[in-house]
Amino acid sequence: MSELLIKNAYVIDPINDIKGEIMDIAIKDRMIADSVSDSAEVIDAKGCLTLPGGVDSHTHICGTKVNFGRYMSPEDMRAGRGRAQPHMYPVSGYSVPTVYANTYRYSALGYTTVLEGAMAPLEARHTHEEFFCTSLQDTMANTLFDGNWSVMEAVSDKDLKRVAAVVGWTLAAVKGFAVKVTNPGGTEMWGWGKDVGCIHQKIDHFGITPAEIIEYLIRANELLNLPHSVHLHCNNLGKPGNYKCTLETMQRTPNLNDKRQTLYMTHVQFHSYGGTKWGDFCSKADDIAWMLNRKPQIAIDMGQVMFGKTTTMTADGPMEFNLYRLYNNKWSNHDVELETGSGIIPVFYSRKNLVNSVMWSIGLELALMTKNPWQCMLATDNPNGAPFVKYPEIIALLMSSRYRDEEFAKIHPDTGKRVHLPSLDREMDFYEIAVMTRAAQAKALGITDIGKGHLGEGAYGDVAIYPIKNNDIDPSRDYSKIIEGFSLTDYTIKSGRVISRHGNCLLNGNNRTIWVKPKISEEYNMSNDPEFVKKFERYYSVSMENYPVEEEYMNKRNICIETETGL
Amino acid sequence: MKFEMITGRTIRQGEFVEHKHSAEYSEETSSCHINPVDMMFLGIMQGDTILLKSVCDEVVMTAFEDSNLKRGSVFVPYGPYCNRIIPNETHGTGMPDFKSSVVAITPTERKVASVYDLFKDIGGREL
Amino acid sequence: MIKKNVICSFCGCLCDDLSITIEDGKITGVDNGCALANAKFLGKERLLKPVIREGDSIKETEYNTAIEKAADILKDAERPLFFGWSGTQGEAQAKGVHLCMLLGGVIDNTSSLCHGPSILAIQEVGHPGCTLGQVKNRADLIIYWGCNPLEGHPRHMSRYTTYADGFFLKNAFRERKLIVVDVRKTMSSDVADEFIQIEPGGDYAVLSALRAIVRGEEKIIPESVSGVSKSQLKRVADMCKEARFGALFFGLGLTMSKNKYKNIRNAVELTDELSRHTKFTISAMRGHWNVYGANEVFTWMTGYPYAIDFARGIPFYNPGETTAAEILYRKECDALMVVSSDPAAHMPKKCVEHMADIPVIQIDPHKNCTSFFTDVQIPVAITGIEASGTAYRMDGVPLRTKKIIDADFLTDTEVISRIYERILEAKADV
Amino acid sequence: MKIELSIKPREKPFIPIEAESITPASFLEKMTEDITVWSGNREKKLTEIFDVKKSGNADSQKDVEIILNGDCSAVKRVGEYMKDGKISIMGNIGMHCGNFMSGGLIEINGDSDSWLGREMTGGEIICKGNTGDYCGSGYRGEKTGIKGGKITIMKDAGDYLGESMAGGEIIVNGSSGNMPGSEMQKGTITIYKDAVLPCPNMRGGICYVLGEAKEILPTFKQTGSIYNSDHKRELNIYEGDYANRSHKGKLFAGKTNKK
Repeated sequence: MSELLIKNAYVIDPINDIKGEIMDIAIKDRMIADSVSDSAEVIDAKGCLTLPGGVDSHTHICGTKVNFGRYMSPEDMRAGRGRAQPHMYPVSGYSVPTVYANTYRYSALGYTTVLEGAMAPLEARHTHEEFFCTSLQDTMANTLFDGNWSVMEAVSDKDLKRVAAVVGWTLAAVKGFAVKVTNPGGTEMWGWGKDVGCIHQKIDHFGITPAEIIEYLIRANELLNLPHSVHLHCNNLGKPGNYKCTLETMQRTPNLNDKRQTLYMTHVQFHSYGGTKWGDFCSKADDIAWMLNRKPQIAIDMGQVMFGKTTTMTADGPMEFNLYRLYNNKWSNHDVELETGSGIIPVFYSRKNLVNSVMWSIGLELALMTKNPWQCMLATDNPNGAPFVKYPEIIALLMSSRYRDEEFAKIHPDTGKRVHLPSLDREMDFYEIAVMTRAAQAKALGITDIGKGHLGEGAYGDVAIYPIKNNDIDPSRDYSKIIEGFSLTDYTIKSGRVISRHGNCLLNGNNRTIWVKPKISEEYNMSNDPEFVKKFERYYSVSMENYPVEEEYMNKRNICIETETGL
Repeated sequence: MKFEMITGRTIRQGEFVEHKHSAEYSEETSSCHINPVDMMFLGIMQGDTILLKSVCDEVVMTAFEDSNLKRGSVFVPYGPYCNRIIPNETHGTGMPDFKSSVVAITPTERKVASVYDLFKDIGGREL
Repeated sequence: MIKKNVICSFCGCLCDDLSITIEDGKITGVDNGCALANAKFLGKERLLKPVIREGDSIKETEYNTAIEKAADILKDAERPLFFGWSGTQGEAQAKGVHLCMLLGGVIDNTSSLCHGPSILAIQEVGHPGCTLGQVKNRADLIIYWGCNPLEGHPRHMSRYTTYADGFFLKNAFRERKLIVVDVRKTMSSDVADEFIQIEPGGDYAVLSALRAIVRGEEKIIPESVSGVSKSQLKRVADMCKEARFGALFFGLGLTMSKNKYKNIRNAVELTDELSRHTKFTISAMRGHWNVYGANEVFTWMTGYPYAIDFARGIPFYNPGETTAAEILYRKECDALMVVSSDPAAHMPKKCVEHMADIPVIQIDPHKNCTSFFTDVQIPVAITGIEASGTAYRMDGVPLRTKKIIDADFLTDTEVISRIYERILEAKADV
Repeated sequence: MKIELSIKPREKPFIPIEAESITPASFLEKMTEDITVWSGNREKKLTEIFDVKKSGNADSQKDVEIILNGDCSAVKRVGEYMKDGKISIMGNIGMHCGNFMSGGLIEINGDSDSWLGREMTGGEIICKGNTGDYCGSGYRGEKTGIKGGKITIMKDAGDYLGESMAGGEIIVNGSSGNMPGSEMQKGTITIYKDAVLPCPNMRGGICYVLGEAKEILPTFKQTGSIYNSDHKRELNIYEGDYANRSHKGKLFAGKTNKK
C-alpha cells in the first residue's frame, strides 16, 4: 500500500468549502485519507497553492477528428517538438499535439481529468485507443447524438422512452460518458450540404426541429439518470446575431435536476454574437450572462479565444465550411453516417483583426459577468479558441483588470465600441479560479461522487501544487507570476502518485476511462428491437455485432458508472 | 518501340500476393498487356516473350493482348518484374514513377526469369 | 462451425460480413467474400518456424533465438529503417513506433508507396470526406478516378457505392450515376455511365479544367484537354453540380502517375469548389487492410502519418527524404526491419539492392521476395484469422478484427514487444 | 576568421550527417571542440567527421568564412538559419542547405541536393552545378515557401522549384523539372531554358520560362506577347491560374504547346 503525505499546503477545495487553509493532505492507496503512517512519503508544499487536480470539462484531445487535425498539419507538429526524456516519449505539435504532448502538458498545468468533447459512436474505438496513450489523465468521452437517425425518428414519434433507450444502448455500446449534441439537426442537414438556421427550422426528411431534439435529449438524459447533463454546442456557431438563438435555447431549458445543471452549454463565447454581419458584429455577452444568472439550471464554459495560431475542429461540419470560405486555408470534413459530422481548419486569431478582438473580449466578459463561478468553466474548447496551454494566461486575465487593460490596448482600436470588457473591473480570486478550473467542472460532470474534483476523504488523490504563495503575490499587479505559476506545477499528483514534477513526467500514470452504463430493462434493450436491428444492418456500413467497443479497449482500472433508469 | 508503362493491381495478382513463390504469381506479374495494334507493329503474338528496357535495366515478360489500352501504353501487374525496370527517382515525393515510366519493347527469344532469378543477381539468396 | 460477421483483413474495405466455416480448427469455407478474401482465408502456404540465415544456409530456430538475433542487429544500428506495417494490427504498429523511438531509427509504412502523395496533398489543402455509409445512403453520383475498384477493392461498389442500398434512394442502382476516369478501360469503366479516358499524365490538366469550368471560366478552356473533349468536361461538370450528393473516390492512378500529390491536391480543390454548389466528398481508395491504421497510429504517437525520422530523438518528417524508397536507394540505413510487407517485390531494383548489403529482419507469416534478403524471419499469427487486433477502414472507421481459429504463433505485437524488451535489457547492461 | 572543413573518410559513408551547426554563428560563438553534428542517431564531435583548420579572428558573423572540402553530398542542413557571413562549398552538398537562411552568402561549386534554401527569407545562394527538387520551396503543409533572398542555379533544377513561393527571386540558368512555381503567390522565378507544366495553381507572382514551356495548363489565359529586351526574345504572356479563385499570376513563356 502506497502512502503519501503533503505537508504544509495552502489548500483551496471548493467542494468541501475550504477557501484557503494551511493543512496536510494524506493519501493512502490512491485515495485521500484521514491519516497515513509514519512511513509515508512526504512532500513539503511549503505553503504553496494546492488544489484538487484540474478537470477540463471540454477539450478535444483524442479521436478521429483530433487525429485528422494532426495528420493534415505537419507545420503545426514542428511548432512543438521535444526530445525524449528518461520517462517521456518525444513530442510534437502545438495546437494539435501528439497524445504524449497532450498528456505531459496537461500534467504540467496540474490537470488530472479531461473530457474529450466529441466522440462519434461509430468511431469510438479510435478515441479509446488514444485514451489508452493519454496515460497521465483520467478520461471520458462526450458521445455525439446530434444527427442520430434513431434518436431523430423517435423524436419524430414523440417517443421519449425510445429516445432514452437508443441513447442508453449507444452510450453503453461505445463506452461513452455523456450526451453531446453539436449543432443539433445541422449535421444531418450538412449531409446535403445545408445547415439549420435556428432551433425551430425543420430538418429535411425527419421533419423535426433542433429544439425538439434538444428537449427530448434533455428529458431522456434525466430518464437515464446520467451523471452529466446534456452537453450542447448550440446551433449557429460563429454567426453574427446568433445570440438570439442561444438565448432562446437557454430560455427553453427546464430545471430538472437538483444535483447539477440540466444543460451544459459549451464554448458559449462562439454563441454570444450580436450584429447581422461581420461589419456590425458585436458582443452580446451581457444578454447571455443576464440569462445565465437567472437560470441556475444552466452551466457554460467560456470557449475563450486567445491570439495566435490554432486549429479549429468540431462536429459542426457546416460551420467549418463557412470558416473555410472565410479563411481560404485548408479544410477537412468528415461526415459520419447516421450519426454526426465534423470539420477541421487551421486558423490564426489576430490582435489586429476586429472580429478576433471582439471574440477575445466576449469570452472574458462571459466569465466576468457570470455572478456564480460554478456556472462558468474556464476552457478554450481546446484547441478551437486556443490550445489549452493558454489557460494560465486566461487565469491571469480573469484575476487582473490591469492585465486586461494592457492587453486591450494592443488589440484592434475599434473593439471598444463593440464590447463591454473595459467597463468590467471584477478581479477573480484563487477560490473562484479553483471553482472554474476543477470544482465546477467536476460538479457539472457529476463525478464528485466518484471522487473527482475535490480533496475530501475517499476522493482520488489528485492534487496540484502550484509555486504560488498567496501572501507573497498580488495577482492584479503580479499577473506575470500568476501565468508562470499556473503554467508549471511543482507537483501534479494523480491517484496518489506524482505524475509530473516541474514538468518531468512519469511514463505511466495508471489512467482510467470513466464511462456510463444505464441499466435498461430487456423491454427497452435496443439489441432486441427488430426495427432498430433491421435498420442498423441495412444502413450502417458495419454490422451491429462489430459496432460495440470491446472490453479490450478499456484498461483494467476503468470506472463504469451504472445508472438506475426509468426504463 | 517506346511505351509508357503503367503498373497496377489485378485480381489475380492480389490472390497470389501472399504466395509469391508460386508459378501463378510469377506468371501474372510477368505479363505485359499491350494494345493489339502495337503488338502487330512489334510483330508478336499473345504469349510471346518480349524484352522491356528502361533507363535503368531490362526484364523479359510475356506479351498479353489487351484492347483496353490506348496505343502507346502498356500495363503490367504490380510485382518484382515491373519493379526491375522502374527507376528509383521519386521527384522528392517518396513515390517512384510506378505509373509513368518509359520502356522500350522488343521481341526476344529469352525466357521469363523465375522470381528468384530476378533477385539472385542483386544479392538475394534462396530460402 | 460457422462464424458470422467476420472482418476481412485483405483490403481497405474491411468488409465485416463474411461467414467463415471452420472444421477441425481449419477454415474450409468463405461466404460473402470476394476472390481476394477467399485466397486470404483459404491460403495454406506459410512459414512454420522462425528462420535464421547462417552463411549461405538458412535454418529453422525457436522464437527466442530469432528474437535475440533481431535485437542484436537493431541495437547497434546507426540508422535502422522500420518499414511495412500496413498488414498488421494497430497494437503492433504502436509497439513498432516505440521501438523506433527507442533506437533512433526511421519508421515508414507502405503508404509512402501508395497514398503517401494523397497525404501530402491533404496536408496542403485538407480533405472533405465522409464515412462510406454516408456515400451508400446518400450519394447519387459516384466518381472513380484512377482506380479500378472491381479488381482492387472487389466489393467496394456492392457494399458502399453503386450497387449498395441507400436510405435516401429508392432504387439506388438506377438512381446513381457512375463516372469512371482512367487512362485505360477496365472492368470498372465498363459499367460506368460516363467513361473519361485521359492520356497518361493528363489528370492534373483535366482537374484544373474542371475547376475552371465549375467556377464559370469555361471560355478559356480549349476544345480538348489531355485527350478529353471540352464537351465531355462540361457535361461532367454539370453532372457534378446537379448531383445531390457526389462522392469522388481516387486511387493510385493519381498518386503514382506524373505530378503525384499535385493531382490529389487538384482533386481536393475541385471537391472544395463543388461543395459551394452541392454536397461533394472525396476519399482515397486505401489498399492494404490496415494501412490507414498505420497512418492513424503513427500520427497520434509521433504527429506524422508516415516517414518519420527519430535519429535526433525528435520526430522529423519529410517525405522524399525520410521515405523508405529514398533511404534505401541512397543507402542511408544500416539495418532494415520489415513488418507485414514485401518491399523487395514492390520497390524499384535500386532500392532492393541495398537490402543485400545490410542485415534484414522480417516479421511476416509468409515467405515473399523480401525473404531472399532476410537474415531473420519470424512468422506470426495472421491478424483477422489467428489473432485479434484493431484495424482502420479506408474511411477511418476503426474495427476490431477477430481471432477465429487457434494457432501456435506469436502475434506481431508479442514479437515486437519481446524485441523491445530485449533491447532495453541490452541497453541497461551497458 | 576562416574555417576550412575537410570531410574524413567514413566507415558507412552513406549515413547522412546532419550539420546545422555549420554556420558562421557557431564558429563565432563556440569552441570548435564543442561543435557537434549528428551521424544517424549518434551525436559526434565535428572534428570526428571533419578535419578543421581555423585561422584568423572575427568580431561578427560577417567576418566568418567557412569552406567545405570533399564530397559533402551526404551532409545535410549546412547553413541552416544562417544570418551573415559566407559558406563556400567546394564540391557537392546534401539536402536542406541554407534552410531558413536570412542573410549572408552560400556558394556551392558542385551540385546541391533537394530543398536548397527552403523557407529562406534573405541572403543569397549561388549553386554552380545542378540542384535537386524543391529548391526554394516551403515545408510540407505550410502555406508559404521562400519569402525573400535570392537563389541562383547555374545549371538545372529539379521538380517543384519554388513551390508556394511568397517572395524573393530564383534564377535557373538551365532548365527546371516539373511544375516550377506551383502555388506561387509572390516573387519572381526566371528559368533560362525549358520547364514542364509551369506555375500550376499560381495565385500571384511572376515566372519567366525563356526556353520552351512544355504543357502550359489549359487554365492559363494568353493575353498577348511581348519582346523582352533583357532576354532578347519574344515571349507569350499568360495570366493564371484560372483554376484558382485568385489568379493574378503572370507567366511569360517562350515557344509553347498548350495542351
